[in-house]
Amino acid sequence: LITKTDTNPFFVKMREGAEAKAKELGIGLKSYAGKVDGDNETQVAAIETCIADGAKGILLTASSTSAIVPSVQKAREAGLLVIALDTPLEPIESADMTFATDNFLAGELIGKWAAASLGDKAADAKIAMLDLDVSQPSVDVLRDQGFLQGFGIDLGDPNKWGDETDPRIVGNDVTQGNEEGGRKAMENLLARDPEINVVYTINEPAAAGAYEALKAIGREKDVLIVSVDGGCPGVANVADGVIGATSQQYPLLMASKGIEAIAAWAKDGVKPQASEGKSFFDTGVALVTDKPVDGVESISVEDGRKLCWG
Amino acid sequence: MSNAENFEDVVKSRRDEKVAEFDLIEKNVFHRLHSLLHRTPALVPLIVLVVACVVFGLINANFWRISTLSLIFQQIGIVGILGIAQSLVVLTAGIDLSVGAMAVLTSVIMGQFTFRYGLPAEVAIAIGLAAGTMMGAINGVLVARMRIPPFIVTLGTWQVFLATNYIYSANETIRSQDIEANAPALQFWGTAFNFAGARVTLAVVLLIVLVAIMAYVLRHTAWGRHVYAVGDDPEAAELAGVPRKRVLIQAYALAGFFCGIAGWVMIGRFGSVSPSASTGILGNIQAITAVVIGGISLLGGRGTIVGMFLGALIVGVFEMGLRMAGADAQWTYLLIGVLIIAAVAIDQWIRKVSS
Amino acid sequence: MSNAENFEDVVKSRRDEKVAEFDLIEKNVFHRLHSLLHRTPALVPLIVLVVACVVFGLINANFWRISTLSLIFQQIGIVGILGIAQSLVVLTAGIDLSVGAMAVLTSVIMGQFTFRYGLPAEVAIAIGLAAGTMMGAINGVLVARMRIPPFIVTLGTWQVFLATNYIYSANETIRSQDIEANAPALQFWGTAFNFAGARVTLAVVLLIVLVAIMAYVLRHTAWGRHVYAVGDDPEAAELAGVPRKRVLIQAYALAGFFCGIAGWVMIGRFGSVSPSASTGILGNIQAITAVVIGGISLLGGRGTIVGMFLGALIVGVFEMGLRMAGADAQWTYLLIGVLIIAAVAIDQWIRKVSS
Amino acid sequence: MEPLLKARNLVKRYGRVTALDQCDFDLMPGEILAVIGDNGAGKSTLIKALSGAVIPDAGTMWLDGAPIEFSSPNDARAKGIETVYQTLAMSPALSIADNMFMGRELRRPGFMGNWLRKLDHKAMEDFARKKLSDLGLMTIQNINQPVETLSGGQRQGVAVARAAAFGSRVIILDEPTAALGVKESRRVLELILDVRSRGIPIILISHNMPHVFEVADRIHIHRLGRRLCVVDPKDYTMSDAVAFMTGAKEPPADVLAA
Amino acid sequence: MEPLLKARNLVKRYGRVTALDQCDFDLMPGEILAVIGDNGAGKSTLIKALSGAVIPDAGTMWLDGAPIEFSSPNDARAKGIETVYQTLAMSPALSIADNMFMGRELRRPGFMGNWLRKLDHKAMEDFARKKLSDLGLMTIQNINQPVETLSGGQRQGVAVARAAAFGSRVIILDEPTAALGVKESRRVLELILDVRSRGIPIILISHNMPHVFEVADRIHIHRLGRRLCVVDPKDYTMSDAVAFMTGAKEPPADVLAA
Ligand SMILES: Nc1ncnc2c1ncn2[C@@H]1O[C@H](COP(=O)(O)OP(=O)(O)OP(=O)(O)O)[C@@H](O)[C@H]1O
Ligand SMILES: Nc1ncnc2c1ncn2[C@@H]1O[C@H](COP(=O)(O)OP(=O)(O)OP(=O)(O)O)[C@@H](O)[C@H]1O
Ligand SMILES: [Mg+2]
Ligand SMILES: [Mg+2]
Repeated sequence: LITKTDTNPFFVKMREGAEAKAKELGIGLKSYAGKVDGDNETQVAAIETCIADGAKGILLTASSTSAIVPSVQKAREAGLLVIALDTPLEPIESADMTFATDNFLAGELIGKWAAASLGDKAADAKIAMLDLDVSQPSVDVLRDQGFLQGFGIDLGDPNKWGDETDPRIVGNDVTQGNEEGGRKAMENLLARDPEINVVYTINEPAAAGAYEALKAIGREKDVLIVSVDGGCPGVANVADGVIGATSQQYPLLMASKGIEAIAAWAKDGVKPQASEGKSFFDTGVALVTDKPVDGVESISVEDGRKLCWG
Repeated sequence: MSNAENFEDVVKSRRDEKVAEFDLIEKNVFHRLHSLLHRTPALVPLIVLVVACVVFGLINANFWRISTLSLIFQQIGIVGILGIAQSLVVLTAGIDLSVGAMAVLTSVIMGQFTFRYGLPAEVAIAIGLAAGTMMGAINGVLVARMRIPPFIVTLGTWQVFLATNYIYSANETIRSQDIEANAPALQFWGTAFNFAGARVTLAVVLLIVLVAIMAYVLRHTAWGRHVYAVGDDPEAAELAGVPRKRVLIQAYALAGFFCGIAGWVMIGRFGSVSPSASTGILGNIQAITAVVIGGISLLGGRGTIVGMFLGALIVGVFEMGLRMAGADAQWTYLLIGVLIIAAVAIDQWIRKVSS
Repeated sequence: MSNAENFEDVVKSRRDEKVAEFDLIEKNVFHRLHSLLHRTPALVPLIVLVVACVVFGLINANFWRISTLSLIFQQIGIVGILGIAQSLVVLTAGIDLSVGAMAVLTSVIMGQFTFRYGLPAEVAIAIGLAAGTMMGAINGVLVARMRIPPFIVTLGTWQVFLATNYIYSANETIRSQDIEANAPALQFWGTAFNFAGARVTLAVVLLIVLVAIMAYVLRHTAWGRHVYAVGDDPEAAELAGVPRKRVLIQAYALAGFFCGIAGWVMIGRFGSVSPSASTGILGNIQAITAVVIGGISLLGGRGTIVGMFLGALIVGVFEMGLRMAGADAQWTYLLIGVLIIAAVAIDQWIRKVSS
Repeated sequence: MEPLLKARNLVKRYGRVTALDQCDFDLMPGEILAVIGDNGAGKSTLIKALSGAVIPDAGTMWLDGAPIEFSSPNDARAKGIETVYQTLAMSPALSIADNMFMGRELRRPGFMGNWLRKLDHKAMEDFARKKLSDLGLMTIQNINQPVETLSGGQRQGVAVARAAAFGSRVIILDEPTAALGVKESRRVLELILDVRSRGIPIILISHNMPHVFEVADRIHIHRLGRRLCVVDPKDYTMSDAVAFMTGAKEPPADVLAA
Repeated sequence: MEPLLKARNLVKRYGRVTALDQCDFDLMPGEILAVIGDNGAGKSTLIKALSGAVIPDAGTMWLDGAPIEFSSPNDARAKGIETVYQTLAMSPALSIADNMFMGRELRRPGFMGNWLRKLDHKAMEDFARKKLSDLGLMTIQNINQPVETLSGGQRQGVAVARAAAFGSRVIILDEPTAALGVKESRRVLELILDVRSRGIPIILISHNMPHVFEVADRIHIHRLGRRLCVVDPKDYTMSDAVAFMTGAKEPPADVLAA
């Protein structure tokens, strides 16, 4: 199992899910992770190690979806089953199979929800975009652009955030996906425009940080924060009203599906099948909120709590 | 050639002559400023700072609002305290790459001891501070007794502490709401009060007090002088009777203690306890940046804590100013790089002209 | 007391006496080994390396397969070349935090000039190398002429180059397939051939050749000696007639050139051109780690390129060995942290005993 | 009479170089003992061993008849042995006063000193200024100047002043007048005689024969890493001493070291 | 006769300290000019200005009648002025041979040297060994020893050997014998006379009056940052010189500097 990093709880839970499943099936599992977001080099080295070590298959959440492809090809040539988890490779058929959530869709859901919650006020909303990193790794771009699409904002180049010209966007800032960065980025954007009333965040820790910044100036009640991930602390924050809505994803499911697929491949050479109508196996995404709006499907916090990870 | 024997007799009778005084005539205001700067080099970053504030204030009038300035102080709170820790180590001609990791790990220890083991928050805080001190002492012992270069020691312990932090915490965040309800002492330094119309947190007060205390300790106590001597020329210091190893270990341990305090302050600032705080990875570079912009020499023995504090402020002002001026994240990143160099270049230039 | 005038006459007649020879009697094998190590300190990392290989081989038999070893060489290719660049700078008592950023930016320049502007790949490569040299020269000019500390200069340019890289490339990756089809020269160093039953890439050969060339240059040319002298004591070097500034600028520029080569090699290794390659962020620490484990003093003037090469190998072996032993990521980081310290501790210990 | 400081069979090797080769040493109470020898004979290494700055590979030392083992210069200082090293051992960026009191700073009296451990900068500066004036180092214009801005001779003067002010059992001076002017050298010689009159013995390493013969009670002649002989300046001329030390003449058997 | 090296009204300030205060200087062709003065009088600063190591705040210098402005020691070296600084200016970690040839290394003849720019280590080592033997520095056992492992005197010997070997117009020696033994000092004096006999003038700073009076043709007496007077050693005694230099006696009007 090769994850992007192992400092993000999302991937930690993914690893725990994989370990549990592997134990159940009696499979040997070694896990590797990049050092920082976007760390392609360490992942390449990890794939090479797997090949050298005679592994049967690789579960990979690619840091750089296209840069990793040559290494993946090498692994497949060496007879390993390569399954992309969470993030599809580019092109998607570079991996034997992809178990993924659609990060763009996840962003779109919260975007739509936010727009619908605001109703008429959406036309003159003031939006803060709290992204991941200046290097703009692919999740970062997909979630960000998905949100804007859902909110109804022209994307400019969909492969890049920060090039939008819509005046409703106050600005983008980076958070490293944690509370620390979330707070500082929020403060910076508030200094630029204290009237911000919608906050997109890359994940729930960043959202929690942004909330602290708003609380410090007493505006936590009148700002809408949306996020992606659906980890248990995040869902609890939705319950507490810290976050308005979050798109929940299912790393445990991805990991255990992946392990099962590799077990099957090792046993009798069967490759897994894609979801109907898609080029990958969609493990799904669901909007968690206690304030459902018309036209956007969502599940309640109660349900979200049952499905959450971490 | 009888004078060969007694030429020294001339000087055998003591005459205490007056030494010529060569007082400079300080020609004009400009000249006076120069000689002032030369005598108090810590003023140079101060001037850079003032100029930066004026410029940013002209670009965006909001910059000069008292709330913006208070925000800058809050943002540099943690870097400032890590900078104190880093200054101590850098003054001994060392470098501490592990400061950020120690801070994050102590904050996790404080959180986990309260929530996992159910200890009172005050006890957990004490344990966290002790843990920080111990981690620092480990660095110190490796540097002083095993004679491993500080860069290597702290490069290694940085990775060790950071990995321990992730493994021990199982990457779990303790939520702000839970802490607020069950262990408000952890968030103590986040308490805000009103000051001159702006909300200021206790963390800001703490930072200023700590800077003042350490400035006193380094300038006015024997231990402080020993820290400088060890950094200046370790061999000479040892020959002159400074217990080099002991001073080194104490300096690193004290740095660890300050990292512990930084860990506590982090909880106050972010509300939650998060093992993946970016301070763990970036804290060291940020602290070193503050230290070097503040005029402390990485070769040891030269510079002041107050300089470091100004260095941290300069970075804080630049970041905030650029964001407010509307630069986007990538451009801000680029411009801060340029400004760091420019700030030090101006500093060097002023020193050269004035000398 | 007439002797006062002529006591020096005794030594006026020259007598060339033989100096007593105090050759050590080398007592036994152990003793001989020690004195050998003392004379050739570069052997110490070699021994650490061999021991590490044996241990990892015992843990996992696959480790000793020739293909695994060739893999290690491939994996350290980029760090090794960045390490050469870093060594040059560190020998002048500097530090270059921007090496990784320069490498990534040059690789992006090579890619974009080929694909965006449609230049022949060879021309784009030449432009990339020139750009790397120029970036290095900028560092050098700031350090030598503006007298800004190298740490600050390269901290600033690191951010500047990295941000430039993101902005210029618009975060776009150029895909491996496209490069293979249209500009295979970019992937030149990724070309593999068979050697003793394992596939080895040209990048490995390049690394070894570059290490050999630079070892020669530093040891056997006047310029190399000047680099050491400037790092050892800049003031003395200048008084002794070394053009300090020129040597500094050249060293930084050459380091930039090597970063350009590293950028080219990166394209060969990863197939694609990716502006978000983590070398941009981690390359500097990795290169510094190799340099310091390899025994080059961060204070300048002491150490060898071959030592750096062994340092890079040690890290490569540890990482591969731990991964193959099945340690998970955080445990791997933790153990590498411990091993970095241990490797240098052993080194120090051997040197101490033998002296 | 028992020697105050005694050493037997000291050995110190640096790689292939043997700096001390079974060297013996004796310092009698209250005497000025000069140590002379060629460059590289091992004089500095000898006194470094005596002052704890170098740990000899072999050999034994006694202070007042009791065997001693120093593991750092601080051990020797704690026993009252104060040394001016050839390299001076000063912190270049620190002030003259800081350097003089390094390791034995004065604290303010009362609360500030006892509780806040505040240094008494003023007292230290006054003391330092007085000691330097005694040595005739009047050209130093500012006692808070960093030592690195002093001329070579001024620096040496500060080091000598420090040792003379604090030594209580033995004072060791490694070429204390090498960089000093005529007037300043004279002051140092006076100081040496003055210290002896306080009953404190002195070890003086010097290449200046007239000075050595002027003040020394006995002369230890060092050659090729060992004590060649000890002579009385009243019995031998400078020419003899120089001849022994350079190997031009064999010393007579009665002064030859065992 | 025109002075070979001439300076007028040199001024150099360090903060509040005035190291050179309107100082004049003249060096005649082929002479040995001694510069004497108290510690801190400004002698080192003066010769640093003459050798390009310090850029004076004011004043003019001429070499062979042509005005010169040095911006680095290299400029001075290019004009044939070679200097031994009081701090010696050596790279501690490099070998003796490396240090001697620093900045003017010898290359191998033929392809290796011209094209691969390979140094001729052997030739340099042999040359260095020979020069050191000439100075009687026989206790140096290994020419590849790093300079930091040499004794103080050995180090000074290496620096003097370097200047003597390469100086072509003027050789400046700042206290070249301060740390040297009797034998080694004697060799340096011989060397100085030897250099003069080659027609190269020498500036010698020294606190050793007998040496100064033995070799100097003229003596420049420096006091409080300026040239007090220039005397002929044949006309004045050492006592006179010391008296002038310390201010005990006023020099007569005919030798007083303008
Ligand atoms: N740290 C060291 N490493 C290697 N060799 C050394 C070291 N220190 C001294 N030596 C060698 O030991 C010998 C004795 O040196 P020492 O400094 O004791 O001489 P000295 O008698 O004091 O000479 P001087 O009069 O020139 O000061 C010399 O040959 C010197 O090269
Ligand atoms: N870099 C510096 N910064 C400040 N003051 C300095 C500096 N260099 C020298 N001085 C001061 O200038 C004056 C002259 O110093 P200089 O070294 O020229 O004296 P000198 O005559 O060579 O003495 P000595 O005989 O002791 O070598 C001294 O008072 C010294 O303190
Ligand atoms: Mg000596
Ligand atoms: Mg001088």
